[in-house]
Amino acid sequence: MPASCVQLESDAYLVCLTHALSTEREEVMGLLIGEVDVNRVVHISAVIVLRRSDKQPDRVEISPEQLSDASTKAERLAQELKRPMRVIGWYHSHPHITVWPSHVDVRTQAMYQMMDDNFVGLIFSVFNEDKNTKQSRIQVTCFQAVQGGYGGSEHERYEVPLKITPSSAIGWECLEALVELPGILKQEEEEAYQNASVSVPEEDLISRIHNSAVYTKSLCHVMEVLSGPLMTMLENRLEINRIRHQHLLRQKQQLQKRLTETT
Amino acid sequence: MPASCVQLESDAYLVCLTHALSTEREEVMGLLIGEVDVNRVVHISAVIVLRRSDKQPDRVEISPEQLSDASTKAERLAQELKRPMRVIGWYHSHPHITVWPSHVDVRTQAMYQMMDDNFVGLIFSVFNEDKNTKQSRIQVTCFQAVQGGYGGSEHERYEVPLKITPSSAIGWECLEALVELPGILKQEEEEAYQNASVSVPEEDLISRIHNSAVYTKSLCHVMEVLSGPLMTMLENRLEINRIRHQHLLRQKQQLQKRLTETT
Amino acid sequence: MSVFIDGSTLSSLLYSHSNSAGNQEGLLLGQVIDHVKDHISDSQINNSQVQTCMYVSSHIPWPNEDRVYSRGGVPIMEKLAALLGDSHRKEEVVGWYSFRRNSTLRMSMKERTLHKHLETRFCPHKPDHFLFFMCADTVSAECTTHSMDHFFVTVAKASGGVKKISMTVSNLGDTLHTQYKTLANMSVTNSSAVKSILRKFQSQFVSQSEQMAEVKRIDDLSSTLNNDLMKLCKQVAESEHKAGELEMEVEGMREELAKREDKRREAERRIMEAE
Amino acid sequence: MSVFIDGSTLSSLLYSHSNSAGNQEGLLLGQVIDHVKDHISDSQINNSQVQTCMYVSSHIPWPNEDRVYSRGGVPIMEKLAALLGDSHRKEEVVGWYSFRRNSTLRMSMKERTLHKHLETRFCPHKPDHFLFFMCADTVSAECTTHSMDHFFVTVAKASGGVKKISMTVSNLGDTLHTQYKTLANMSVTNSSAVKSILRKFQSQFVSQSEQMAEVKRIDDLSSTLNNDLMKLCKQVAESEHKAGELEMEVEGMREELAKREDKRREAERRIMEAE
Ligand SMILES: [Zn+2]
Repeated sequence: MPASCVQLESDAYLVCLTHALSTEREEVMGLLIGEVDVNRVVHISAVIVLRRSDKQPDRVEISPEQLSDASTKAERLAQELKRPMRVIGWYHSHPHITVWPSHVDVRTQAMYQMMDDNFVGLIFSVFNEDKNTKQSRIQVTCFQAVQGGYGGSEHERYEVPLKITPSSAIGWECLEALVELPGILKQEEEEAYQNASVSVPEEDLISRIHNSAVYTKSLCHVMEVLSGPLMTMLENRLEINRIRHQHLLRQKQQLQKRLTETT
Repeated sequence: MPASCVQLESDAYLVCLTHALSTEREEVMGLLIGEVDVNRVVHISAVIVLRRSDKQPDRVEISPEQLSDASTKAERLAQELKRPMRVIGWYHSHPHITVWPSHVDVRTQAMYQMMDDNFVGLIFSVFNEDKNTKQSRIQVTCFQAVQGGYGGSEHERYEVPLKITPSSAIGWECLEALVELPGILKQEEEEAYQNASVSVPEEDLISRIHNSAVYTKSLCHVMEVLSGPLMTMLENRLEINRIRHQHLLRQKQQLQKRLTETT
Repeated sequence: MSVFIDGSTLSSLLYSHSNSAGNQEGLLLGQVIDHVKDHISDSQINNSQVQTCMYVSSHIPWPNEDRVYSRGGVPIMEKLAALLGDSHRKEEVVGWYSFRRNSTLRMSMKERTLHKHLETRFCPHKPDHFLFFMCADTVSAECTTHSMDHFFVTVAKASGGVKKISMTVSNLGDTLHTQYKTLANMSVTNSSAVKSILRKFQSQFVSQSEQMAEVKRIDDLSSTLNNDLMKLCKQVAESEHKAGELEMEVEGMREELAKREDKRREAERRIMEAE
Repeated sequence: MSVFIDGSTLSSLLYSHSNSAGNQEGLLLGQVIDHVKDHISDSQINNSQVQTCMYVSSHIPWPNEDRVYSRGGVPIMEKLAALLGDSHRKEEVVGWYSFRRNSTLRMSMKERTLHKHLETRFCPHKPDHFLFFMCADTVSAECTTHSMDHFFVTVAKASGGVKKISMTVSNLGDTLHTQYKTLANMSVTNSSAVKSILRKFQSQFVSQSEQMAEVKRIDDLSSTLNNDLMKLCKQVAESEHKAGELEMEVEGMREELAKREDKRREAERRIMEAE
C-alpha cells in the first residue's frame, strides 16, 4: 500500500532546499527522517545530508553504509524525541532539469519500496532561469513507484500529494543538518586530497605544493559559498527571532491586559 | 625589395620551437634578431621571447614598448658581437591550426615592413596530431607581405625560402632566451595576481588565500611543465657535450697521429 | 545590472514563506557595488563600463498581525524603523519582497505605491536601484508538485516601467576534484639539480609531521569557522525555541480570549432569549 | 599505452636533427610507469586496468662519424655501453630514434633488425614496451616551409607487427588567469563572526610586510629554480663553446689532411707524368 500523503515540515524543506541550491553542476542527495501514522500519512521532520561517495554528476545512489548510518541516526533521534522515527524517504536535486523523476529514479524508488512500502521520494528542481523572461522556478515533487499497467515489468511513477507544513521553530536536527553541510564537503575534499597524494612521491615537492593549493582553493570556495553565507543566514535568523520575540511580547502584554479585563 | 632568403640558425630554431611547444591553448610570439647581407639574405641568430601583454588566445600583437625594448637588446648584442644586429623579424605559433598566415597575420606583417622592408615573419604550426594515424606534424614557414595583384589594396602573402642552418654550438643568447621563458611566465602570473588582489579588501582573508592558492598552483605548473624539463634538457645537453667532447678528442688524437705521419 | 544571492540566503527566504500560512512580505538587505570594467576595444579605445551588482544577503519579514503599511500602500515609517532600529547590521536595505499563493506574478497598484514610498525612503539617490522580489507559490491539481516562480524587478522613476533583473544564485559549481596531481612529476624526479633545490625547500612547505603546512593552516581556519557555525547554531536553536514557545503561549491566550468571547456571546444570547 | 614528452624535450630532439647535416639516430631515455586504474563499472565489479605510460625525458645522439651498429643493423654493444657508461642518470633506455630527410616514414629492414637487438638488450622482459621514434623532415618545393612528421611505434615480438603509440606533448595549457577573485566576498564582509575569525587567522597567512606568506614561499622556490637554471645555462654555454671549438679544430685538421692528400696525389700525378 503506497503512502496516502506526505507532510514535509518547513524546516526540513529548508535543509533540502539549501542542499539542492549548493551546486548547480551536480545532483545532490539525502535521506528523510520521520514517522508514518495510521492513515499512511508520512510526516517528515528531519533530514540527513549524504556525501557523494561516487562522483558522477548525473547519478545518485545511496550506499549500504550510508543507509546503515542513517538508520542509526534515526534510532538515536527516536530515543531523544520519544517518537517512532525512522528513515522514511530520500530526496535529490535536479539542477537545470525537470522536476519529474527519470526511469533510473523510479527504479531506485521501487528498490527502496521493497524494504519499506511507505518510503517516498522527493525531487527538487533548481537553477532553472528562463533567460528571456528572467523568471526563475524552483519546484519540489513527491513520488513513489508502482507496477506498470497490464502487469508490465517496468515500474511507473506514482505522484503523492505533498504538503509543506509550517512549524513554530526551526528544530535542532534541521539546524544541525544545515551546519553539517560545509563539514561534509570538507570531508569529501580531504578524501580527494589524500587519495591523490598517496601516489605522489615524497620527494616531488612541486606536486605536493600543487595538491595543497588545489585543496586550499577548494576549502576557500566552500567557506565562501557555504560556510560564510550560512553564518550570515544564522545571524540573520537571530535578528529575525529578536524582532519576532519583541513583537510577540508586545502582543502577549496586550492579550494579558484584555484577559484581565474580561475576568 | 623583399628578402631573398632567410637563414635561421638551428639554435634560434630551438628557442622558437620550445616557446611554441610551451602551450597548446594560446598563440605565443617573439622577435627575431639578426643581420641582412648585401644579397638581402636575412641571417637570424637570436630570439627575444615576448610576454603576452593582452591575453586573447587567437591574437598576437607587439606593443611599441616591446619593440623598443627589443631594439635596445639588439643594440647591446651588436656591441657584444661587433656585428650589425637588429630586430629583423617576428615569429608566432599556430597551435592546432595550419602553418599558413591569416589575413590578420599578413596585415601585421605588412605593417612591420613599412618600417623595414627586410622584416620577415615565421609561423610555427604545432600540436597537430592525426588521431587516426597517430602521426604528428610540426611545421615552420617563412613569409612576407606584398601588394595585392592588379593594384589591389589588400595585402597578399609572399613565401620566402627558409634554410635552417647547423651551428657548432648553442649560443649564449639562445640559451639565455630559453631559461628566460619560465621567468617571463612568472612575471605574467605576478601581474595577474597583483591586478586581482588590488580589488580584494584586506579583511577578506578567504579571497586573499584563494588568490594566493591560484598563484601557487600556476607557479607549480610553470615549474613542472617548463622549469623542470628545461633543467633536465640542459643537464642532458651537458651529458651530450661530454660524450661529444670525448669523441672529438679521440678523433683529434687519430688525426694528430696521421698528420704526424704525413709530415 | 545583476542580482547576486547565495543559495542559503535564497532558501532561507523561500522557507520564510513556506512557514507562514498566508502571504509574506519583508525587506531585503545587502549591498550595491558598482564595478568599473575597463574594456579594451578593438580600436584600443578605453571604454569604461559601469556594472552594478546587487548583493542580497539577508531579509527581515514583516509581522503578519501588525501591518507596516496603510491600506493604500503607504508605509508606517516608525514601524519600519523599529524593525531596523536595534540592528547592528552592516547591510543596507536594497529592496523588499512579496510572496503570494496561487496568484499572478504581476505588481498590484498597492505594491507600486508601496515600492515608490520605500524607494524614496531607502534609496533616494538611485531610485532605479531599489529591488522588488516577487514570488508566487502554486500547487498542482493533486497537490503533488509545488512551484516557486520568482524574479527581481526595478521600477523606472520617470516612466514607472517595470524592468526584470537577471539573477545569479552563487553556488559551489564543480566539486569533482579533477585538479589534483596523481602521477609523479618526471621532470622533478629526473633532474638532480631540481631534487636538490626541492630538498632545501622541504621544511618551508612541509611540517614536522610530514603534513603540508598550508593544508594544516586552511584546515584550522575551516574547522574554526565550522565550529563557530555549530556554536551559532545552538544559539539560534535556543532563540527559535524561546520564540516558538512564546508564540504558542500567545496562541493559547488568543484561544482563551476567543473562548471567553464565545461564552460571553452565549450568555448574552441566553439573556436576550430570557428577556 | 601512451607516450608523454615535455615540449622542451621534444624541441631539443628536433633541434638535434636540424643541427646535423645528414640523418640522425640515437637513444631515448626516460621511464615506464604502470598505472593501475580502478574502474568501478555499472555492475559495481572492480575491474582493474593497467595503463602503461612511457615518459621520454632525454636523448643521446649517436656520433655520425663512428657508427654504433654494423652495416646489417647489429649494434656494437661496447660503443653503446660507452655512451651510457659514465652517466649518473636515473633514467632508463626506453627506446631509440631515427631522423631522415625527404624520405618515407616506414621502418626499413635494417631498422627492424636494429630495433630487435636494442630491445633485447635494453628491454628484455617487456619487448612490446620498447619505443621507436620516427621523424621525417621534408621541405616544400620553394624551400619556404619545413615539415617534421613524426610518431612513436612499438614492434610486437611475436608477429613483428608495427603499432603506433599515441603521443602527448605536456604543456602549460590555459594561462589566462581566470581563476582569481576580483570582487569582495559579501558573505565575509557581512558576518561579524566570520570577520572576527578571519582577524584571528590573519597572522598565520599574511606576513608582517602584508604579503601572503605562501606567495612569498612559492616565489622563493620558483626564483631559486630559475636562478639555478641560469647557472646551469652558463655551464652549458661553456661546454657548448668548448665542444664547438674542438669540433672546429678537428674540422681544421681534416681539411689539413685533405690538403696534404691532394698535394700528395698531385705530386704523384706529376711524377707519373714525368716518368
Ligand atoms: Zn533524478
